[in-house]
Amino acid sequence: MNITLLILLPLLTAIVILLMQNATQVKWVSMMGATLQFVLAFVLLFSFYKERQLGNTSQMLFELKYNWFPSWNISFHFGVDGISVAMIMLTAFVVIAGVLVSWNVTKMTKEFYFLLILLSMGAYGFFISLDLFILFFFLEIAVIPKYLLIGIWGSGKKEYSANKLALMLMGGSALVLVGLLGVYFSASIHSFDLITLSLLHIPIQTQLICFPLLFVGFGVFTALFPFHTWVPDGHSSAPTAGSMFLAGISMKLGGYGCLRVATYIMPEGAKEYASIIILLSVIAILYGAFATMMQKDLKYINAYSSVSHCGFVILGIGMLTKTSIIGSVMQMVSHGLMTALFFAVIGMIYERTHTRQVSEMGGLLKRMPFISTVLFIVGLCSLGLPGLSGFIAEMTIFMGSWQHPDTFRRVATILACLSIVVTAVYILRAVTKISMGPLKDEFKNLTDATWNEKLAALILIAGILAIGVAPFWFNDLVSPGAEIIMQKISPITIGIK
Amino acid sequence: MIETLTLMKPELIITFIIFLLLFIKIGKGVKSETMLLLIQVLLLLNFITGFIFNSEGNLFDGMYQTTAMMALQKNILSLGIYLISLLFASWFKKSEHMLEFFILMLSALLGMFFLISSGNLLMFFLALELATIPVAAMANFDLDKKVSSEAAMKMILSSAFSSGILLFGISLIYGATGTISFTELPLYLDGSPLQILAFLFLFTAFAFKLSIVPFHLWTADVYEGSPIAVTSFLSVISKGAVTFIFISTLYKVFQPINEVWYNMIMILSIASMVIGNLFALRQQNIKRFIAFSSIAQVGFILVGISSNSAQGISSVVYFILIYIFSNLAAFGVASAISSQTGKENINDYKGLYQTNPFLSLVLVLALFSLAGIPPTAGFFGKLFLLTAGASKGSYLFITIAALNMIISLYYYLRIVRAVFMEKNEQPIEKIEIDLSAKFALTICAAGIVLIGLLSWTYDYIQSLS
Amino acid sequence: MSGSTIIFYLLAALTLVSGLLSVITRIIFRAAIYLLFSLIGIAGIYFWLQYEFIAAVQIVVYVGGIVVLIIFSIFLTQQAGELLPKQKLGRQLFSALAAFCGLALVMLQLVQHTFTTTSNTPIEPTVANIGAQMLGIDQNGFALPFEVVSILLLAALIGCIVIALKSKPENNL
Amino acid sequence: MQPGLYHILFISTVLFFIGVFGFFTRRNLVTMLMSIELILNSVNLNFITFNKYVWPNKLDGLFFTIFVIAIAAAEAAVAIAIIINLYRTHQSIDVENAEEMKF
Amino acid sequence: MPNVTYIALIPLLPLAAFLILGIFGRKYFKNTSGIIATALLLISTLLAVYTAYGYFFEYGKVDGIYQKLIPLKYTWLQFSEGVSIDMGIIIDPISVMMLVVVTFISLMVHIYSLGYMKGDDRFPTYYAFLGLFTFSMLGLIISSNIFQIYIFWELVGVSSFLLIGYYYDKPSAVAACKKAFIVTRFADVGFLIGILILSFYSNTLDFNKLIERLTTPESNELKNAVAASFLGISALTWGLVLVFIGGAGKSAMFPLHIWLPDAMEGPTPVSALIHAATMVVAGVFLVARLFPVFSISSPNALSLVGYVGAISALIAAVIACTQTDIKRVLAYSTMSQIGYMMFALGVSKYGGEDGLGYTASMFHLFTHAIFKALLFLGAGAVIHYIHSNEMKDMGGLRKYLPITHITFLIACLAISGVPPFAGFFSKEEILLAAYQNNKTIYWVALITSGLTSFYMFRLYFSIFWGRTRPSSFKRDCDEVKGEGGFVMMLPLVLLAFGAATAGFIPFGHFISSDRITLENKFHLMFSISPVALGLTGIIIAMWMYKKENNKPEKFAAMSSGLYKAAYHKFYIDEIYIFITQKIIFNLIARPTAWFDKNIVDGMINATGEGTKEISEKIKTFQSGKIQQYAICFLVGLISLALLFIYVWK
Repeated sequence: MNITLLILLPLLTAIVILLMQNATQVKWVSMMGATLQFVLAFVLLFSFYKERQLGNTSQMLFELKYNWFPSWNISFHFGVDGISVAMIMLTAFVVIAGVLVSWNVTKMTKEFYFLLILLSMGAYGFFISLDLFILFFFLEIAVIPKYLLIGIWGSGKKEYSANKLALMLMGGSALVLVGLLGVYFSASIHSFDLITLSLLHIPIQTQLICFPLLFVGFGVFTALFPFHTWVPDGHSSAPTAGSMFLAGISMKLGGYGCLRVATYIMPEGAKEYASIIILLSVIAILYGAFATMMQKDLKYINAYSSVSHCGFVILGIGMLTKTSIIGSVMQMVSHGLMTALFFAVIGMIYERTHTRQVSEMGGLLKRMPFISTVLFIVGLCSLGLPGLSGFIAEMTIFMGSWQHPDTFRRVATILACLSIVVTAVYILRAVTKISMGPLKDEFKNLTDATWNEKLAALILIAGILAIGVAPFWFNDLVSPGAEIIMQKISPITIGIK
Repeated sequence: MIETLTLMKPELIITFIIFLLLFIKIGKGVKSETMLLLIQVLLLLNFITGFIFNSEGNLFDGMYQTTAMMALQKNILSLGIYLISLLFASWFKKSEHMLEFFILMLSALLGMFFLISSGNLLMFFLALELATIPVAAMANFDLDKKVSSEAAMKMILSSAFSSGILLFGISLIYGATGTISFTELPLYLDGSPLQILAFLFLFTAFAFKLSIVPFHLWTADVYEGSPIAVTSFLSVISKGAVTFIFISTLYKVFQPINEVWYNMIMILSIASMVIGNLFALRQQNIKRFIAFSSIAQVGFILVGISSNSAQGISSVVYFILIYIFSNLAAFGVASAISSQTGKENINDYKGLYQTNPFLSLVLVLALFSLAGIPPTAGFFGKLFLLTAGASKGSYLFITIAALNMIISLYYYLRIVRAVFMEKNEQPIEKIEIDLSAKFALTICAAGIVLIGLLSWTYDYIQSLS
Repeated sequence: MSGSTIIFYLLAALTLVSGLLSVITRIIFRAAIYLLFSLIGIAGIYFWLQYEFIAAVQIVVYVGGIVVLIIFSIFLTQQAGELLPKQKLGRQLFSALAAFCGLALVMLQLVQHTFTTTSNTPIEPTVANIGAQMLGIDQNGFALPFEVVSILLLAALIGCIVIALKSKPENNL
Repeated sequence: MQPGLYHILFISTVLFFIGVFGFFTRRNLVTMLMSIELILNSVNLNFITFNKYVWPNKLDGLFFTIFVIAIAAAEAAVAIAIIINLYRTHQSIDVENAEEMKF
Repeated sequence: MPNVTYIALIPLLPLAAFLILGIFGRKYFKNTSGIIATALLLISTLLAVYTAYGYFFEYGKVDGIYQKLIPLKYTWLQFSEGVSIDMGIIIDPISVMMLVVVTFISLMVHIYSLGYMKGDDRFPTYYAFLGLFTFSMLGLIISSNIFQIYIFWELVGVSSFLLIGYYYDKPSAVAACKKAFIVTRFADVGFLIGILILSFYSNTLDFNKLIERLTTPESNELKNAVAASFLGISALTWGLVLVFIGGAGKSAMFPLHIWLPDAMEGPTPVSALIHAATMVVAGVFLVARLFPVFSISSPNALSLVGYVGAISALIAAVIACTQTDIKRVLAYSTMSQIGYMMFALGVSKYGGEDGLGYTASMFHLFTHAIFKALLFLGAGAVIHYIHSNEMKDMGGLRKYLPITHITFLIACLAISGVPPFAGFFSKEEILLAAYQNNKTIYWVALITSGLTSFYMFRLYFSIFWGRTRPSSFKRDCDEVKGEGGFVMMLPLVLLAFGAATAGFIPFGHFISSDRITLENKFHLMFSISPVALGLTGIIIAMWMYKKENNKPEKFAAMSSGLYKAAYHKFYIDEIYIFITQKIIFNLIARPTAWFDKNIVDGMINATGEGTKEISEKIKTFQSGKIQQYAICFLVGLISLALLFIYVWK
């Protein structure tokens, strides 16, 4: 299949949205666009499997290359491997759910959906790019819609949050840019092409400079400690779909970048800085978890827990074993689905109760069994219940991390393991407080989820269960991609069993 | 003779237009709308003829030289002038000295053409003055406004001062090398202290015209006080022209001492970005704001220039092309608003999107382009500048440049925030925009979106440099 | 010490002293006159250097043109005899310091530099030579700059007319 | 001692910085203009000197001087026009009164 | 070996019940959900019994050894070469035994709940949760992979959480379910890390391979695992101890037992199923599953198991003597009995007669499941009748609840170890094993045994004898139809039958540490002392509680310190609260949040503010004075000149 469709389709949808006259039309057009994206993602998945089954073992499938800026050696080079397919699936899931839960947006509907779809385009483009320039291009495309989504449709101190988010993310991408330029000029062929670069040897001095630049740059996107502070503010101020996209998709851009760009093309750098990465990620995991315990606002809870969960992504990458890398991809997808669902539920609750303070809620299970059940599911997924995706991802990361006999990594793994207790504590506190206990008087007349909300939740739950119950297909999908990354790393990684 | 005509075609056409306007002025009695239309058509023709009958060569013993690249640069400036004639139509129509204004502007343009084509220091100096003195007069064209005359005064005095310094530098160079020809100069440059000193004196003139920190101080005041058309002329056309000659002078004439100027440019580039950004942060007046932001932009241009390679030239030219569209779009919107409401304060822009979606979108597009956000062309422009600059391998320099993009993003977003997010009790009412202005804004918007995505524009420039 | 040397030093003294006085005197009219003397001194140096043509141009354009223009503008804008406002002492000191540093720097470089004199045959700066080159378009011709300057003067003229000759004095403020 | 290149260069440089000093300290716009004229004249002197003593084979310096004089005239004219206009709007040609725009 | 893949149906049927009732129950099966779930479970039970029959009597034994059969195995998640989570079924004596126990008890509870939960709002949800639990528990039992067991381990945890919190509008229930989940979760982290350690050294997650590799003395895996050490303890021991911590959490061993008494907030049938008969013995099961490794490769870890078990048994028994909530008494009794099972394992050795403890532990697990379920269901009948859990609201109920009374009595006798009831036989074996191997534990066990019969009969007499308290139940209970009808009584009777007769099963014949048949030997002389002690306990209880009197108060006053401490559960809850609230919450979480808000975020904000501040500071450069601009110009020029001429050549 032609994977540029993944970019063209959202683009087309966005253009059509601009031409629409009223809000209803806009909604349906975006719904249709999102559905088509969803279908397309599945088509991609199945054709990917088919290709692989037919014995196509090339690193990237469906490769396409058009020259763009030949003088800089920049080209539209697209292609997917299992990791990208996984991320594309995630995006498609989150997009359709995001469109569904935003059904009630009344303020500037057209612009809202336009930005949502634009954001999805950025994400798809990012995940299929094999040219680092294009990748960077799409990375930045995805930033400004977020700014506007938060700033216009957000709540609370939205302007502050929007600014903070945009500036920190742009700061991250500035570092990425410098790193990319360093790589571009240090390789023997000046190229942005990922595949070309992966075949070249990048001098170690460059790696030592550029790896941290790239890793921290992408790390800002994925809430690397201590650059995570945009996460709580950004998420809490964003409108529901905004938070979903932010946490579900855009934080994953960073993780994907750390893995696919930083680690893949600069394995020596990765190895050199592994301890620091692990340290930071463990700090993020525990620190995020403990900070979550103190939060009172639901969105803050989820945002801080995202910091903690995304720490696992980084941990998995930092551990540099095949299993841990697979785990980290799984964690990205899992966290994307889960946190999107969590934000969707928070949005639903907020729309009804008009509060996000956990302490002001109680007993919602009685009036909103569906929403509360979803809340339970998402909470359980977050705390890593088997059968849901979070468990699979975390366990894979732990198993992968543990493969190092080195004590430092062992200790890091154990500390990371401990976070699942803390997670259980804050998730249960929040979930039980909200949905259990006596029903408050002011909530006597609340209604349960509407069709669109139910559909959105069910789609995301389906994704969570698909990974949680049957992880093997996912593992098979991601594993060859991780294998290739490992082949680049393993010759120089010492001490991995 | 024919050769002279074709080689000097751009200058001759401009001269022709100047004299045509002069005769019309003497004849008098034409309505200003018709007049403006005529001028716009003439400028469009000028722009179009820039594409045809281009040839390369030297005239007057190398005093005048032209290449395809120079023709392109001139054409970029012609395009800018054409857009200016469209964008500020309402201001022109109100002004009673429209013809004089255009005569002056075209003289300045002629000066810039000669500047680009100059082949020795004398031509360079004269062209620079021709490109400056009329602009100072133009800055005073809001005759009744105090700020306008203040701006004109600041401009003429400081540029005279800078010319003095420039001339002193030229005289030293002349004394040390015995030549003023660009082709001979590199043969005699050996980097002796006196030459470096002379070069610095010369360099500061460029720095002054380009508003490079610390020679930038006049910029903001002049931009703020001048009529908006002049401000945009200064910030786009002048800056573009001077950048073009600056880069070719550095690369060709001062190539023997490139280590000196590389370091110098690095320092000044960082200074310009930082200071420009820091000042832009706190500006309320939109013109003044753009002035400081353009200082920061110059810092970026310097990054590209520092690369000392063909990529450097093409990325700079490409950036200027994009910069013309972006900055003119921003000025166009600002002018549309200020000419109808007199509001130039950023706070007045609050809630603009509710009443003027078209203007807001163009403005935001322009700001995004200036900030370097994809998919606008500014992204590519800035990125290529940085890429060109990075070829020297100075990570610190590039990192500082890249981080400065964040500060600049902050203040560009401030306007975006005002336009889209903040509430206003009395937003600016619906503004009627001239058809021509609307057309020009649309062209700008299209340019902002397309130039980046259509990669052949860059490749074309690259093929010339 | 020959007579020409004495004349030179006299001219130098005239130029510098009146130049200095022109920037420090507090009576504006005197400043203009000192400027005039200084310019004449420079013209004298041109004569001394045997560049008669340029000396003549100097006297005609500067003394006959620019200084008159300046005096004219002084009459327009200033009540004669009024003392010029004094600049702050700090500014004066700092300016003097900066100027002196610049002077020292430039002089140091000039003195340390050995100018390599050309050995080619000199061209006499006669009026005929100058005129031929001024309008020549081939080697050593300066026709193009001449044209450029003419356009510049035209533009300056138009600019001056528009700015200085305001048509609606009632809007004056 | 026969006066030569360095003597005249000294004169011109000193004159240049006298002009610069004047430009820095004079508050009256017309006197500032006069300082500019001093600066330009010092440059002219430079050109002529170099032409005479160092590069007599061509007349580049001399022509430079001629053109600088022309430019100086044009510049002065425009500057004076502007100053006069400023005087009309501000009722003063003190530079300290024309600093409405700052920061 | 015949095709026994149908075993997969045993857990899947309850899962089906969960899914059907969970998704459609509220809409379509409002009233019939109980029947559906029970019917599905009945099939499971029959299949389980059929399997047990087939395994024990037909194909299980080859050459005198019961085989570990793996009829089904799918790779579920491949981590690396050789290390994968497999979803499989292992069939060996203990799993078959557990299959029977779990399905049977669960079936009883299902039937019982038809009456007990009748009319409840969330009837379908209740059965759905029961289905989920049964599925998870069965999955846990038949796990062939240590990670698989962890998965189901977590799932039983969550179903327990859901069922404890079933009455979700009761704040105490909410608190209890949270507590149960978090405490067991904490222990599970230990389990998880233990798995990581074991899997790393054995390079497999498969039980069979793991046990084989870690028990073969010449294998490299074992050598590595023993050689690597941390804090002077070998990695293998660490791994096993951590795994045991997981088991201890689930099995409510001291000091991780605090969740169990609170878990009684759930519906009583749930307590019977989960917190008495099945889930809480998962820890014992886990240790039994890994018993060869414990026993052969790390006796230290095993003795830790023994001591923890013994301490838990004693402490729980002491606390049970002082509690007044009948379900809490039963909860502590459960803890105490599990302690028995645990230390029975701890004192056992691998193979032959020395492995008696293992057999005894499993035997006790089996009998305990029956009589403890019976006790809970009986207590449930009482509570159902009285609508209270407190002993002081009860008394003299034997007249009102005759069947319950009889069955309860049987259960009490069983737990007290009075022959010939089931508990007698299993406890006897445990004591014997302890006597043979570890005298300390033996004495502790003996005392506990006396205490057990005391508190059980204290309970029994308080409920069924003494003065009736009409005020407490006449008011709203007299209209309730007696003992809850057939559906509630049938399980009681069946279980009572089991409690009375299960002891005669020759358990060693089926289950032993090395899976070779063990001949049952009965030591009459040895059993005198525990039985005597038990009877003494009964008599004291009768003396104190049969008639209403003030002896208990006196007695309590006499031993005030101990009594008070025991009544307050030895303040363990308070210690936990101190640690969680004061230390973790106030000393870690709060400072973390503060740090984040003020330092990390503050730094980011300060960058922004600082930039603004600087921009405000330097604004004077742009003074509007053109002369100043020119000075800057010149100064800039001069500095650049100095820099490039003299400094940076």
